[in-house]
Amino acid sequence: MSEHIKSEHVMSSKMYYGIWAALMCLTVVTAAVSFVDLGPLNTIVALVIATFKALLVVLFFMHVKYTSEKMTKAVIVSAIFWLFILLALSLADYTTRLLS
Amino acid sequence: MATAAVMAERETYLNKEYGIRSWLLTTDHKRIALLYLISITFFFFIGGFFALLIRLELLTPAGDLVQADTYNKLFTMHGMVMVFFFLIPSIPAVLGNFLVPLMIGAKDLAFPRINLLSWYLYVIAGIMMLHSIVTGGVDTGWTFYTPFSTAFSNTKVIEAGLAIFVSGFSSILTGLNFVVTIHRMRAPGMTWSRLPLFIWAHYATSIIQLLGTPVIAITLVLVVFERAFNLGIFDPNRGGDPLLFQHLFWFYSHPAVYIMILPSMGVVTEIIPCFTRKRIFGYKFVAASSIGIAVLGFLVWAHHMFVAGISLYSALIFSLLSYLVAVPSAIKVFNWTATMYKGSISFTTPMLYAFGFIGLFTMGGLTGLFLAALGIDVHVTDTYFVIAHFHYIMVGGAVMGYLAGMHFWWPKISGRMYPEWLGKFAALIVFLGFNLTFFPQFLLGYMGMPRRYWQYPPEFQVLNVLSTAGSTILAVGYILPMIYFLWSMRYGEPAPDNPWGASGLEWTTQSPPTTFNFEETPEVTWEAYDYEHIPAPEEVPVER
Amino acid sequence: MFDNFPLWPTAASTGAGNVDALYIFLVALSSFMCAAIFTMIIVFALRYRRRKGVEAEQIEGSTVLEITWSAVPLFIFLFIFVWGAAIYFAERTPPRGATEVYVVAKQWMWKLQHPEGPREINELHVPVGRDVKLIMTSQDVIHSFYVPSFRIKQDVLPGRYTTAWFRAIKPGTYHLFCAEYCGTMHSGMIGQVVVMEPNRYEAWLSGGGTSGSLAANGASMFQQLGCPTCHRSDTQGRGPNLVGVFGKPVHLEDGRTVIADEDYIRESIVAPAAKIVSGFKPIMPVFQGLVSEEQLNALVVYIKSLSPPPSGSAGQPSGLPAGAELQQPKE
Amino acid sequence: MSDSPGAVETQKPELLHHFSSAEQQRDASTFGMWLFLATEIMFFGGMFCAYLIYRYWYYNEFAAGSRSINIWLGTINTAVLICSSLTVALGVRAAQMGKRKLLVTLLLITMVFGVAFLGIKGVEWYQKFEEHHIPGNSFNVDDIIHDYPQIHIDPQHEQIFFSLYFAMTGLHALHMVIGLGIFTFLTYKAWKGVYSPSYYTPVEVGGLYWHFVDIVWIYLFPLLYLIDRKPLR
Repeated sequence: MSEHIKSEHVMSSKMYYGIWAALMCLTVVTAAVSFVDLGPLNTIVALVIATFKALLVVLFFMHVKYTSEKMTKAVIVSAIFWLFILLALSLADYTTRLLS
Repeated sequence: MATAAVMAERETYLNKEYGIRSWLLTTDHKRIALLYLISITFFFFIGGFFALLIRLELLTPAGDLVQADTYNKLFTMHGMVMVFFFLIPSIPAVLGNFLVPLMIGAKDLAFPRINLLSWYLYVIAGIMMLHSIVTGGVDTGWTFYTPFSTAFSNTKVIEAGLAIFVSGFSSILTGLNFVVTIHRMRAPGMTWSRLPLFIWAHYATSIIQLLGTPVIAITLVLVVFERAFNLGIFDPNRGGDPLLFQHLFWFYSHPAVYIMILPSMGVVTEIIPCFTRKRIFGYKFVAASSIGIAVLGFLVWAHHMFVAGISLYSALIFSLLSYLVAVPSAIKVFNWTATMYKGSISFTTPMLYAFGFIGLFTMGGLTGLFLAALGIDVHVTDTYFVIAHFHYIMVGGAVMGYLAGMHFWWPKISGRMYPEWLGKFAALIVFLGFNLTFFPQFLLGYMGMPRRYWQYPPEFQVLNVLSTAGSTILAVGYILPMIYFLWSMRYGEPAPDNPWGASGLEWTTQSPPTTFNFEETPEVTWEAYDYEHIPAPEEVPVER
Repeated sequence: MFDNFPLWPTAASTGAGNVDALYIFLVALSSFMCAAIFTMIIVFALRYRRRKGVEAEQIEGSTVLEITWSAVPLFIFLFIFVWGAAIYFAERTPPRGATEVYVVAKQWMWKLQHPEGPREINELHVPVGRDVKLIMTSQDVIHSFYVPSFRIKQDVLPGRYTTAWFRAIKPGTYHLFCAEYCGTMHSGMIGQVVVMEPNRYEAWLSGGGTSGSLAANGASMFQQLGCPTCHRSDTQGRGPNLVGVFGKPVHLEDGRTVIADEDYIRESIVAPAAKIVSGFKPIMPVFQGLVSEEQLNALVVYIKSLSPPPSGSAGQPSGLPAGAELQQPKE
Repeated sequence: MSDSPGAVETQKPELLHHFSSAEQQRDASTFGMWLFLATEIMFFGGMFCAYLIYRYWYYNEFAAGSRSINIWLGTINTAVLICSSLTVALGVRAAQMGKRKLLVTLLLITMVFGVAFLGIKGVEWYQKFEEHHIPGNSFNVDDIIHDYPQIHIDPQHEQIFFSLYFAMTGLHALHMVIGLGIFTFLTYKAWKGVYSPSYYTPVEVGGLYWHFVDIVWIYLFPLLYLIDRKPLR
């Protein structure tokens, strides 16, 4: 069970405040950008910002960046992969219905 | 077996504490397994009772035994009870619960209290289901297809949906417990490549439970919302799409078949090496095929929808992917067969069930090829061909595996031996009864008899009579083991610690085990299925 | 050749033989696989049964064997896939010029209407040798149109059309089943398909109490509902001119282009504002609930009849002058 | 924190019998929570799938429905949740360092943010209630149709948007309520001094759950509130 030893990383509170500030800024940015007409890019920008925010939360607030535990990352990746399966294969039906 | 006297005095998980509280508040995985055993057996006989009524109704072409509405409720509740309250918890929650910690050399599952919680959730769900049955039943089919379930049925859809929602949580928590336990609680030396394949199968099963079950949970929540608040998410008359419901439903319900069959495969993979006295042929491939089935099983769901109105192109994709998932199943069958080559084979009850499993699963799997072939699926889907196919997998496969496992580990669970000749007799009855019940249904299906028919054209009668006759034989075959298992608990010969001369850590501890499973944490230094170094039982009867 | 085989539904359509051929192939393949595996198991079980003094021989496994018995089945599976897909493709692609029969399913009844006019309930008469395309919709829940002898099955959904087609090759009376569970009398939602020689079919047609062709019924509905007030056959209407619209691309107000197929016309009647034709206002009333499924079918057929059959260059060029609208049934 | 595995443990009360070390127990708990969060992703995933498909079909209705939701309340709520995530993260840090009072304070502040979120959510829902935008028998979107004469809005399709809006925000709010329950328990235990630098797993695991609920909202916010806010042509 030696694989289970890990040191707990205590992050500095400055780091937490920094992440928090970034998240707040991104929230304002995403709300503001939605009022600008970028065509189909609006959705993409909104989702990219959301994903970036989620990454900040996962990596820092949830300590994934500092964990020595490989399984955590594996769990996250597989959950996202399965979600992708659900969305992609469902859409495979919906996007091709009009073709036939 | 001269150890009987010694056995009687040993402290075991069964006699450590007495009283109802010591059972209802236990966190011992072995006691929880027994709680599950009792509850799923109860539901198995309820579901079986519905099945017999269905078969009796179909004895004649006319709808003469029960009313049409009653018949519709019978097949609906047969499906719901058997799928969600028997098959899905069957092997994982009973044998898995009992054996996963024992096999990996742990004292318990990682989260014993969550384990107990999952049993209570199951019981709550079961009570809700029973309540919905006695207060009127459900008539949507276990598939809950919209808009019938949301806007047309006037039965207890909401309550049954919520019951399945709650039972889903029970299933998720069991899977979660297994994954964490297998990752974190293995005894020293129990590396991934030394794990029994039963554990690999349960690991794969748990992945499906974790990632599939929440999808049906949310789908049923949306159905309940739609019905309760008059929404239109899945109702085409209100802008919704019934096919979306079907996509979400089958995203879970197709992999759910693998929740039922994978643990059975795991059981059979333990039994065959034991009674051939051999290492399993191709350990790595059998292990990998379990994971392969779990992953590929998620990519094929829409093959239930080839005539439902999905696009031609997605039907092609899903048909192709369906064939991929057949490959790992084939690998398993070939490896089991190859394991027997140059073995030293004995014909015990568990082995007979394992033979039965391979035969019936092979037939179930091969008929799956018919259904994945688009052109044939159009003709046979929603007919008795499908009924026969999935009963070959779910009853011929999963239930045979479950019975095989119950017989194999019963000495460990109860500390008693069952009467071997009765066991063999029952195995034979089950096999014959099963084939007589379900094989005629393949023929009925290709002839065109649709499923869920209360009455049918007279030319289908002969085959239906055969099927009904088979079902009564099958019922006897299922009642027999229950009787002699109960009998053996009191009168059976005390079981030695390792009656079969089997490998695996569970056989190194006493029968039945103590509460903490092992005197001290075992240290594993040997590979799985190390039968070269384990004497067969006649030579050394008890200790390893 | 299987007509007298009691475990086999009659093969009464052009597609049935193809399905049966693949079925026979799969039965043969499965029987062979079962026989091979079961024989091996039985032979091993007997040959290597436990005997005193004979030890099992430990074998690790064999990667070559594993790869073989993964790859070989995979290739066989791919072959089956291609074969099955080819049949499906043919089943899903109605030939041009097929006779179009409209089917409305409801709990628990099939209502069918021929283009020549006759309506039938739970019965469908068709002549031998004619391509028949079924255009189906449901009034309530999901049903499924299943004729075992034709080897066709197609779910029938509320709110949209699904299609199936067949060409009968053998006179006789065949089962029509509902194959998707639809409530109490699901098993009573059965009927028959009567395949007749062409001359007898003509006799049947002329004998039946015909109430005018589907298109004619549609035309009178069109008048009754007051549609021509806006959908004029010139360019002055408040709604698009419907002549020649069917099967053509339609430019919508929101910039999209859709093909004016049955579903589009249907939607334009029941929910007109969903796809507004470019240049028109969403002023058409909603007809949902005001017209029955049968009336809707008649209207769709009528509007289709305003377009020449798909035989080449008869339609208007797509770059029309602004006057000669190629506009939509966005009434 | 560096007990060698297999060594005889001095049995601490918080170490359950079946674990061989505190390390193992801690790892099991966090791993278990991550697995649970994976199931939660799929749970919300089912709704995201429905959302995606109907948004693709009924874009006009989704856009108009989105515009009718109060973006200020949504943005403020996003900020509130982010602040609560910060206090949770700082709380875990306080637990790691054994600062009991700080931990209790931060947990309480988190709960205040959580309640504030639900309160604002309630205000938002109440507005929708007054506008008859709650799906069901009294559903009425004539006001939205009136506001956007230039695009076509089908009331039934609009109802699907609002059905999904309420299902998604409602189930998210339910997760918040459960989170508040967990945090009440954690606060009580922290106040009793149960957690120490060598045992604070429950705080960490509860924190993971809270952050996850925050992440769900991070996606719900653009998907429900920001579909189409650009000026109409």
